[in-house]
Amino acid sequence: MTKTITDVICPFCGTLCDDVEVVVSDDGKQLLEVYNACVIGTEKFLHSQSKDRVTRPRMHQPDGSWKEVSYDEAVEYSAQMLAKAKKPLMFGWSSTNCEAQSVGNEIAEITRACCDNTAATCHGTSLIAIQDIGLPSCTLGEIKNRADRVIFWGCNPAHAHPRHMSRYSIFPRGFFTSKGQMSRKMIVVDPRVTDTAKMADVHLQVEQGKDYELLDALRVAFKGEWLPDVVAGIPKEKIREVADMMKSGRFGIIFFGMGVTQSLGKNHNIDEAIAVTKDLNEYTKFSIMPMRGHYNVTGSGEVFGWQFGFPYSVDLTRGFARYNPGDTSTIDLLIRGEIDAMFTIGSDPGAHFPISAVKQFAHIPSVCVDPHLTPTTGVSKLHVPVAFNGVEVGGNCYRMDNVPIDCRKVVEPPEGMLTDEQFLIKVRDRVRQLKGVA
Amino acid sequence: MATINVNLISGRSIQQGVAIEGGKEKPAYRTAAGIIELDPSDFKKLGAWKNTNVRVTSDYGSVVVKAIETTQGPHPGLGFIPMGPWANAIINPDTYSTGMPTFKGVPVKVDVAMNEPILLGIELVQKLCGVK
Amino acid sequence: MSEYIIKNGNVFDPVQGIKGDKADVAIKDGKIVDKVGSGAKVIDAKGKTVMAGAVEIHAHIAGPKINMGRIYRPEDKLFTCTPTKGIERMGGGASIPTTFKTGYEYAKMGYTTAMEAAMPPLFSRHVHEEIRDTPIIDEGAYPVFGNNWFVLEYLKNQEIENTAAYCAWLLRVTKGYAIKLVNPGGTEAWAWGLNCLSVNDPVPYFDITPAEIIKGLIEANEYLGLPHSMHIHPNNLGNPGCYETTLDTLKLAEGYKAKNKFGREQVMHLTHSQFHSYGGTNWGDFESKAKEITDYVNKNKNITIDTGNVTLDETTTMTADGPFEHHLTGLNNLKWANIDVEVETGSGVVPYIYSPSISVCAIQWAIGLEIALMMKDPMRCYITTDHPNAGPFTRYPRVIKWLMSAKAREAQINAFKHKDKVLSQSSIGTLDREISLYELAQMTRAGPAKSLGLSGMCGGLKPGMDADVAVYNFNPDKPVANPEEIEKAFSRCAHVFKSGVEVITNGEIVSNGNKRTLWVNAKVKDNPQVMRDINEKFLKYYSMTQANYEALGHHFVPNPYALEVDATQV
Amino acid sequence: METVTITMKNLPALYLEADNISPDAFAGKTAAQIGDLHVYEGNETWTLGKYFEVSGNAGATAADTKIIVKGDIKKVKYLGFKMSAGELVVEGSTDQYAGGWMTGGKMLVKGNVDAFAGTAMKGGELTIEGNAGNYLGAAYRGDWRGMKGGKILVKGNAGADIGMYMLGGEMVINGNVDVHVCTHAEGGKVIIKGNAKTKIGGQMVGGDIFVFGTIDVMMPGFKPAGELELEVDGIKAKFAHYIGDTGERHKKKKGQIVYGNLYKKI
Repeated sequence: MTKTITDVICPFCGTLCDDVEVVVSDDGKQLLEVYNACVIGTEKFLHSQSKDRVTRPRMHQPDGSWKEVSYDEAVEYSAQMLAKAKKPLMFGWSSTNCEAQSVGNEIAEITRACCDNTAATCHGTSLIAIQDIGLPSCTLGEIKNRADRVIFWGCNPAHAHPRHMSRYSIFPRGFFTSKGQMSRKMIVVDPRVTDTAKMADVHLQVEQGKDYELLDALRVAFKGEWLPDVVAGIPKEKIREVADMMKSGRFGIIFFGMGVTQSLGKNHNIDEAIAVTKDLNEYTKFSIMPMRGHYNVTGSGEVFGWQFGFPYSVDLTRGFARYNPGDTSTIDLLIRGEIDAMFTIGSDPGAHFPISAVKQFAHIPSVCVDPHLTPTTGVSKLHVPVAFNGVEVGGNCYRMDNVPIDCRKVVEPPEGMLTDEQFLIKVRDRVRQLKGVA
Repeated sequence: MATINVNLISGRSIQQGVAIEGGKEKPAYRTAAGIIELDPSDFKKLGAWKNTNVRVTSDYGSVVVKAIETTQGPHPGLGFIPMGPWANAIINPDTYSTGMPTFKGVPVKVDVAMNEPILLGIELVQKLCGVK
Repeated sequence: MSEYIIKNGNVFDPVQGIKGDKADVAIKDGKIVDKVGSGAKVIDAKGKTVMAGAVEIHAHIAGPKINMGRIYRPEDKLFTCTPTKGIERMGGGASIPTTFKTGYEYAKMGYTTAMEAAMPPLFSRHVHEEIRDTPIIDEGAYPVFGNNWFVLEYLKNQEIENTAAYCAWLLRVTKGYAIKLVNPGGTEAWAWGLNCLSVNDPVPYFDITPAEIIKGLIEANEYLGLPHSMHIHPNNLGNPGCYETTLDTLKLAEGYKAKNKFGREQVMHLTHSQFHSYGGTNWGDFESKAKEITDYVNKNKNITIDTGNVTLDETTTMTADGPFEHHLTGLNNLKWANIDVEVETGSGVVPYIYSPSISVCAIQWAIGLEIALMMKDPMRCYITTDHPNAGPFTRYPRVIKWLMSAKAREAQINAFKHKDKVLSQSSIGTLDREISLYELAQMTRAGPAKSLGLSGMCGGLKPGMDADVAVYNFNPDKPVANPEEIEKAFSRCAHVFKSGVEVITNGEIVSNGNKRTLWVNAKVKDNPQVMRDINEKFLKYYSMTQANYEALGHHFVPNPYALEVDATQV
Repeated sequence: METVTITMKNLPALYLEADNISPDAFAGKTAAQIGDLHVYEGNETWTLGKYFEVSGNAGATAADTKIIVKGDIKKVKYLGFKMSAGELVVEGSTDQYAGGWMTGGKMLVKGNVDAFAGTAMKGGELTIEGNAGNYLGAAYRGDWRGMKGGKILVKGNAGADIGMYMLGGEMVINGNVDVHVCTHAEGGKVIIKGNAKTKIGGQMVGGDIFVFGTIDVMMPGFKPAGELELEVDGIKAKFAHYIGDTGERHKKKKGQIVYGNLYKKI
């Protein structure tokens, strides 16, 4: 006898699909089948069941071997490391729930740490741009119900957010979009002919790293001003045609991704894209939205926001919150050698940071809290495996459009395993003792 | 066999997405992300068959990956390595004081390295960091 | 719980009609009591002012647009962040403080209850997470209804019972407190880049007018008999000449009478009326219509208002009135955030600088004060800054100074660059009224508590009420030599008790209190049609499932306090 | 004018935040009192004397105080933070925020500076004999009020994002600059004696940029507006004039639209 759990939230990407169905054994210990999720989400649920999973903390030995330790020993090492460090960095938070993030922030406050989330290497530059000129945006349901112009700029949902187009942006039939994809014009801007680009009505194959110029050219075209013959590899006639196509819509949306946030221009690419959106609101209704990667990177930004006032790259070392990417941002802190202890949770910097940054934390005291084996656990002194968020423990998360959704627990974690929040609470209480605070 | 210069970008692919959830210690991760996608025209310039091991070198490092023909082309002169340790061994870490490394738009050199092994993800990072 | 007795203070309590007489206030088990045992801790309030904890009826302090403001304004925190201090968490932010600073600042000024003025239902989990992380003060949140598709469709056919059933359902699943309207119809129009600037502009597609929405929601509110009345931010906010739209809106309440068990008498609360009392045809001949608005409200007893005083600061405007924020960014060209919310509402955020050297800002300052000074009944006019729209709530002591001292007003008027324009476009210069401490207690305690249907619980010092008490270093028997003394005294309390717990001593946080989340649990007859409509909308038009929308567990609202309403017999 | 010389004696393990090393903080203090001022290494607070040898007393006011900083101060941040008067001479290279938020006085760095030098500067003179990093004379994150006044001279090269949101004042770069010059600028003057890369003047609504060397790629928003003879920083030359960023929204003065100006030597 098995039971089916409905309305399950998929803890992979910022699309945060909440219509997944999971079949579990009736003792609730085994996850058997997954429906409605994309191939990545399905893998995420099923891999949580793998037999070779590490279920107890492990200390890295000098000879490269691992020694199993108890959670209490892991708590002690983590607390001592954080309490002793001059400038500890608590990084990650994007694959854990907001409850755990809150406890983490308390620890950071007590130990006067730097804290940052994975926006550092995905949409950090978007946040800088938003701070410069704002963000006219909307929820994903608005796009489903109204959008007749959909632009994907430097993002490839076919690969990175597999169900995005079917749930929200291209195919769904909404209140004012009863013809579904027929009622929408799809524009893709990408230097490659991506699988997303292949579906588009218009594909602008921009020269890599020239998005800023192309976006500026669009704004010039809106105003009917002079343009050079070719901008970023696109002839001016084409630019004017696309500009008119955007203006002529009733409700438009620009989705953007790593293609613009990580290329030359960085925050200014987003800045200009937001300016394009702002301009278009003089003629019609337009919105813009970052395609957030980790399923709860947005939530981490929100929690940092209401507790410290800044969305990421927060430096608490002076006892109060400070923020300035370039100074307080993880990559710069690491590469500049400003950090003397690294606590990683809900992220894999080992795989996704430039190697010069990874080398820095590979040689200082380090803890990695992660259910998986990763390059980060591979170079950390202590690996603390925990229950899978969104599978073995619930908790609140924020979708890419900032909509909060409470994740569901579908199966029990292996006997005796702690969740992120439970482990962090133990560390927090020990750190309080070590620092002698109430 | 020649050396070619391409502009490197890194990013998500669905195979890489599946592989990281399937386990980064597994060979499947290397198969998904230990690759560089090149345009057919660049294969000609390189004078190599599809699916040969190549060494990709930038100002910031060097790594061996498998060269495969792009499925999201044509993009002559552009190379794509999925996000992961292989790409990050050679991308430009300069953040221009924005906190964001330059993951996309790194000039790299590609040579055939037929007999050089492609390391597993965790191995690669441990080796580059000098950690056992 | 420990016992306290606050001795020999000058007590001001409109609930009991105490006007500054020396009296003792006894506290036991979280309540005000007649007397306590000899073991009670004695607080000497000799030469001090004692009032109930203040009640904030309208502020934007928790939720998506506030956090957008925090996130996109690092410059609002530059060099202003405060360190951890004992049990006090670190804080930051001038116009949009972090949640911790928000709770502490309210408490330090003697506030113990505050209402978040606009909760987008889809974001209720976010709002409640921030409320949970705001220490000390009791909080509730008003979900917005004025642009909600269910409401528009039901009211198009005057289906009051269905509207009421839907409102009850939404209040329950979002743990909301009251029915809030923001630019009714206008924000839905904004989804197409349009607006509704009068109560008769039809809403695109839905073919209904703001007037019909407003009347319908007053009726639904009274059908249910909710603690608070329909709470409205009318159409056409902030434009020269908007006072006419405001009067048209107020007239819609005519003939309606409050039906509820909470002692509430009004059927409409007009919020931040300063922004709705503008005359003139452009920013050049911009003038005050505070007299026209207050004359009407003085005559019509079924309406309450709050002021929305401009404090002349750099601040961050934020409202569910999406089209207004777009209009504003066009005026000052500063960064603009917009959040349209599917099926329900929208909102916008733009920084704004109320500069004393700009005549319009100075006139706005005058209008806010005129309204408070022209309202005859302080029980129906409450002090707000529509935080953070007209200024941060941390400026209340300054607003109180201006209201209590004509001398302070005169000093400010003389400091304006365009003094003559202020005097010619408003009548602030002719008003010599000075608000008394008793009237202040009405405008910040008894009044808002009554309007919210909380008069039995807070806003007064009657035995049996919650022991929310504020003690100010202000001696009513001594003449005020310098108005600055008023601002200083009301900035930091000598003592504050929240539900019987001492949370402030000499202006410092001594406890994080026992904060509660106030919400309204309204029961109606089973209504299968409305439940079917809800299921259908979630299947077709929402981007999340109904089951996940309704999930709002204990971890969001750890300490709830429900006001029970039974409309099953209607 | 009194001179205080401070010399690094104990290097910090990480980085040092020394926002107290400015004529304003030193004013009216003896060498001993200066040694007691706070500096911060990570989350630890120490005295300036722990790291620096202090000799000489400060003047009564910032205006008559001169500070000379010696030794290896590559890992010291916030030198000259918010300084309003007096002199600060840095004999070597220093880290981020050199002269940040300064409003007056003279600051001279004989080596290089890292990012955020002269952030939101209001007045005074900041001279850098080596190279400057990114965000030189730029606004703080999120703020639309950048450099308002004063003068910055860089004898070497400068990094990316110089003069972002610039409102006034003058910046002279003798060498080359990286991408993004004067983004969102509304005023002020930037003179680049060397070469500029791409994305120069993006979203500019006012102010002047002069480039004596090359520009890799012009922004599409800058349209040609003829040629003219000009004397810039004492040098007479012929310039091609471009106005922009035409994509951006522009203010009007007396009915005339105000644009940013980009002058390129030909």
